[in-house]
Amino acid sequence: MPELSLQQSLNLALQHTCEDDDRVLIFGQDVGTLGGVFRVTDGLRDKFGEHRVFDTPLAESAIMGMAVGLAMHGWRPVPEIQFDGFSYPAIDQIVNQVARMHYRSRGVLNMPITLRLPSFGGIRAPEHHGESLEALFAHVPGLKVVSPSTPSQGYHLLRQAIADPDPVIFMEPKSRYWQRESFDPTEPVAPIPPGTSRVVREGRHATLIAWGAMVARCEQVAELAAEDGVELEVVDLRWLKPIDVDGLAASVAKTRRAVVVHEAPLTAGLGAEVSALVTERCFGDLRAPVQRVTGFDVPYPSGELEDEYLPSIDRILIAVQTALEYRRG
Amino acid sequence: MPELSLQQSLNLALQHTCEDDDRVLIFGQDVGTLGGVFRVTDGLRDKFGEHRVFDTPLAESAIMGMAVGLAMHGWRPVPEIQFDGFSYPAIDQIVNQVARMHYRSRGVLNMPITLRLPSFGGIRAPEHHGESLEALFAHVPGLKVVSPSTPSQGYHLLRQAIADPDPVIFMEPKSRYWQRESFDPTEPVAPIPPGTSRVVREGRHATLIAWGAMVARCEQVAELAAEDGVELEVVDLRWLKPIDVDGLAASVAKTRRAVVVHEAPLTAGLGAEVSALVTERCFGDLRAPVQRVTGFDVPYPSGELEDEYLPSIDRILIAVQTALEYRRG
Amino acid sequence: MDVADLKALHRLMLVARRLDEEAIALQRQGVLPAYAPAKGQEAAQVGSAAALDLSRDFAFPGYRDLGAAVAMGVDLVSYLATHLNIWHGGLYDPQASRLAPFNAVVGGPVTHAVGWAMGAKLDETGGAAISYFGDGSSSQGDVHEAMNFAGVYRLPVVFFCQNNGWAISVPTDQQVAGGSVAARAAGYGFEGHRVDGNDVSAVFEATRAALDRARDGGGPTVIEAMTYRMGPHSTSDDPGRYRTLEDEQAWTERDPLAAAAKQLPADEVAASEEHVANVVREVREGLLALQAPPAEELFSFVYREPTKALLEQQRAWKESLDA
Amino acid sequence: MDVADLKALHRLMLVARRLDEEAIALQRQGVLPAYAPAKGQEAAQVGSAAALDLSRDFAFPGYRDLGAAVAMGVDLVSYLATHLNIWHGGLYDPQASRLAPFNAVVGGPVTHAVGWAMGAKLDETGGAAISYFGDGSSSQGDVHEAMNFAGVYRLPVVFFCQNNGWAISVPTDQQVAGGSVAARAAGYGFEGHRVDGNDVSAVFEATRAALDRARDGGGPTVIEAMTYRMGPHSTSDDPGRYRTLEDEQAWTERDPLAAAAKQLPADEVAASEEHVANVVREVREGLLALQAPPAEELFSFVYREPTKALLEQQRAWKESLDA
Ligand SMILES: Cc1ncc(C[n+]2csc(CCOP(=O)(O)OP(=O)(O)O)c2C)c(N)n1
Ligand SMILES: Cc1ncc(C[n+]2csc(CCOP(=O)(O)OP(=O)(O)O)c2C)c(N)n1
Ligand SMILES: [Mg+2]
Ligand SMILES: [Mg+2]
Repeated sequence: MPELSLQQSLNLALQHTCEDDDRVLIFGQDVGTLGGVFRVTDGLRDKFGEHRVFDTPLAESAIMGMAVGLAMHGWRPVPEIQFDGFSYPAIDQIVNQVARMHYRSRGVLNMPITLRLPSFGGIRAPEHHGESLEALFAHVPGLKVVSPSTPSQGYHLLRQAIADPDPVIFMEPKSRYWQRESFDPTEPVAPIPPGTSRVVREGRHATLIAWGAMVARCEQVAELAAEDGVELEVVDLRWLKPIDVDGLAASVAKTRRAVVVHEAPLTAGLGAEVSALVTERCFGDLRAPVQRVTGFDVPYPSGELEDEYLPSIDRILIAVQTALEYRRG
Repeated sequence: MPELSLQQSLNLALQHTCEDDDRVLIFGQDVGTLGGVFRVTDGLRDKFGEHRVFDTPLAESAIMGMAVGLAMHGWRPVPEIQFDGFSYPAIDQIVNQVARMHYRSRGVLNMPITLRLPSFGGIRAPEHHGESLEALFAHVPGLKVVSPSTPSQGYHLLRQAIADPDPVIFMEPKSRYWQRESFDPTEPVAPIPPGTSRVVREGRHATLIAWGAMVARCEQVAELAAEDGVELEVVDLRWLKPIDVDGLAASVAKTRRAVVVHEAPLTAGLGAEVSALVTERCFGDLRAPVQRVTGFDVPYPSGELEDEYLPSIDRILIAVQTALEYRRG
Repeated sequence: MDVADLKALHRLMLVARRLDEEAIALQRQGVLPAYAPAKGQEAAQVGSAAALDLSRDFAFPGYRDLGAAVAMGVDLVSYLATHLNIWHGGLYDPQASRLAPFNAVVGGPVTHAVGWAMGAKLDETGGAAISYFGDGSSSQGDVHEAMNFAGVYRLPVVFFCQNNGWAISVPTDQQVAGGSVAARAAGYGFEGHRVDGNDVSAVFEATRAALDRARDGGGPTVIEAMTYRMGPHSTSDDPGRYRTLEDEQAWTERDPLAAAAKQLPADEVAASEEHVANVVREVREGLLALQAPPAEELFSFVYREPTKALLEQQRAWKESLDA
Repeated sequence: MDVADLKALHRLMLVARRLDEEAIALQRQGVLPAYAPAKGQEAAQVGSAAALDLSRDFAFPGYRDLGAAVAMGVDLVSYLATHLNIWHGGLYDPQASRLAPFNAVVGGPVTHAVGWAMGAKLDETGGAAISYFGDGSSSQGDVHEAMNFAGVYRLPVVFFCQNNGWAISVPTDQQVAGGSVAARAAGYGFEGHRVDGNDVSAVFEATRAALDRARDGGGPTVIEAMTYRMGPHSTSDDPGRYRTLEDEQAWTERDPLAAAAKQLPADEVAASEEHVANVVREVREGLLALQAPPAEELFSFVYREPTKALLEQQRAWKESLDA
């Protein structure tokens, strides 16, 4: 069984998808000759030709606008925007066009666009290279949003996203690109449809809910907590829109406590949605308010301050403790 | 005492601000000669000259980028973007530049920019003219966000926003532009600093939390509920970033039930943040989960479907009833 | 149409004009909530759209392109349904009509034409795209990005700018630095031409030439059709606030419809008027008969299949109706 | 500098070059986490920035403009602090330095220069703005919007494009339709000039002329400085994946620093090397001595005054440190 990094598994998913579906087009800044700044598209141009895998000029809005036009002509575009923070110039196209063209045309024009977006922080990169935009995307009707936490999840979710008939924002946790896992991507698996989450570790005292790179961090926390006899369930939310509210409710009905963890700033982050949903569904079960451990309400900082910004193991543990010790009124 | 519409009171606020501070500049599409498509800047160019009140070419990103440069030169820009949905092309400038320049420069460069944004729905307008972007803006560190619900609030909040040293997104509820109120804008009032809310109507059975045009709707609901002996407290949240969590907590500690109402789609809307904050602060007091009555997770629809989309009196009343009748597990 | 057939072009322009008048009347009668008049721009719209080969080309309109819809044979009741507040994009089938949905974002759809043109090139269909936008829209970053992409890939696309002198209240000289949108083309290494946008044959010829060049791999073209918005920006606009009657008067003398009619025998024009009156009556009746969409449609078309969350919201909404 | 003083310009270029080399060395030694080399672009950067009048002009850099910072006398330790991961915008005072904070959004800051220029014009300071951007950045919508605004208002701004042949792996001919950024200026009704970006005197003269014209109300200018990025895009880039050694070799022969040195007496060049070695040593020491910001700064500068919510987050964060 091959050992693959997330970067390799995504590369393989793109390769296999291109082999299976000759309407798939891959494009973006530096995705062709260079194979992407993270090498996720490495070798694809040579395999599939420069008509199917190509570089674009440096303009994110046109990249997404071009995807709309290509989709209208029956292609299945898989554009890349090079870094999270540079999707802002394309937000108008994403919100006002990509997400609405199917609706606007009353279902006539399909938009099977998968936007690959290297996302989140943790790699001590320059400004605008560590942003978390999931709350923005999840708020937009017509979009689906997904983020893988492991190489095998990456492989299968990317294939699922590209196969999806609707636009999907595929948020790749760049701090996990080089993380490795042994799995056989050719082995058939059940589909991972939008709106399904994944219990990564079972537990009964509280549920940790996370996505992207924070899943691994929560697993570490669960490991540490287990040493003290605290059994934490870890849920990889994975699909950030639609959210698997049934899955979350099932876990919290059991554990009666939940902590949601993300990198984005606290205020109006997706943690608020998770908190509201879980509370709406599990109010009677909950023994404590859902805790949020998130980035702070500050711009994503420079590398030296990054570890202070990101949810730390200690901050998550404190939140777990708060939830466990909570007494009503 | 003059009777003023919201449109007039905002116009007056701009006029008085320009008189008091000759560094204030007003610009945007059609704000000069025409006086704005909603006439909010009517007459200002004639009063203050075309150097201080001027039309721009049709490009939202440059309007906000120009505001950044003007602020760096010591001006106090008050740009307008013509409609909510057309702020998306400017989001990159707003998030990556306006909101960060003070931070990036370690406090050297002030960004006292007030973006006036005719917002929200309810006027049967074309596509992109009925959007609610508060959740997006509230998520961005460095921005403040405010929305007035009445003419007098409009006057004072706009003056407060322009006087604020930080960038403020000023969301004008366009369906309320023609609503009138008798008040004397020259009468001195206490400042309305960021992070303060306003109890519009007192009550003890549940708290309705709203902003913009939904405040008036909630007041109607409270009126109706009172006929059945249900006393609803109505809070005009007003500052959407920062949020007055203490004010909300004080109200909910009393009423023990809360319903948040907004026009934006449900998922990852600002109602989720309000719900999470209130639950975090008032978990022991709450007798029911915070209810959310919002727009649906669909694109803002065409006029014929608008009334079905917006939170109706019935939907709010049902949520109140749900909260009142809620029995834990 | 193979060559500029003035009689046919005139008749299409007449449909656009009379329908525009009818729409304004319907707005005054409270049938249409609002409308964006196209009066004065019929030659630009009809002349360019008539040059398309509907078996393989595709057009990307804005919100003021009734004449293009007329020339393309789009179902006009379905087209005008957007102004009836029935559906933002219109009710016509964009794929069958070869006309993208009504689009109110100024600048945004221009990049779609470029993407579509690339799709056509990759599929080797010989199809070309035409993108409609205004002088005001030319200021948008998206228009630049679109032109640059089209130039880099040499795509079969025509950038058709209707320079009607105004973007709401802002005149072209305060909008377009340098004064000419066509002149921008040189900076992207492709052709740009100004045409008299009120001369329907000239517009037809210029567009046909650009489409042919596009098909032959000659790359994109900017056509700047110089015209005038004779009416208000929309039915809620008051042009008296920003332009003079003399200004308007000067352009009345250059009315594109009158210019075309002058070149035709009077009896042909009269026959066309008669024909068009029938068309307009039918459209009017169609509009008056058009039903508002069932309220359930609020939840339709967001995704190919509705999500569980949406179904749940729909259920709650239905319940609230019974309350 | 009043006229192109080649000796002074050469010395500034030398500082930039040696510091660039030092930064790459520091990156290899693990001191700097990453760096974006400016090698090859010193003449473009130094020549243009030296033409500024620092008592009234202002520059808007990107992320690869070390030479401009050198020529403007910006504190170089503070400038390089951004690459030390200490503060994104750099530690220098942008107001005092007349250099906007380090900006990593390609295209975005170009509109700031336009706004600043309008501010200067309104205040009648006689100041002009210069905006630095690359061939790749020219594709961004913001650059078009900025040029159009500048043209409409005839603002005192110089659009200084360093066409260094590459945007990471994408060569200019796949980036800039038409091939020339300077040629775009005509479409906005103002002047655009190509200069040999490796000839420091030519760059100085062209920039000085553009600034003077700007001050005199002559409007904006595009200067396209033709140059070459001799190093990798960044220290994590591998140019071998997209360009040949021969390509690089050809440009080595046009090294702007060598070209300037050739025109100077050998002893002057040697004296400069000595002087520069000291400068570089000092900067290196300064960088090594630079302390990481106190962790509390995580919560600083978001607003003029921290919000209650931020203070509360800071409190919780402090508590977590003690846990
Ligand atoms: C991105 C965007 N910004 C603003 C608007 C509001 N708006 C609608 S039409 C218009 C003027 C457009 O002028 P032009 O492109 O010349 O077209 P015309 O109306 O003259 O046909 C404006 C500002 C919009 N629709 N889209
Ligand atoms: C808006 C935006 N998109 C993408 C990037 C990622 N990026 C950084 S530099 C670069 C290439 C820039 O090329 P050019 O403008 O020619 O400048 P050069 O690197 O050659 O100095 C890219 C794509 C970015 N910084 N900003
Ligand atoms: Mg126009
Ligand atoms: Mg370059």
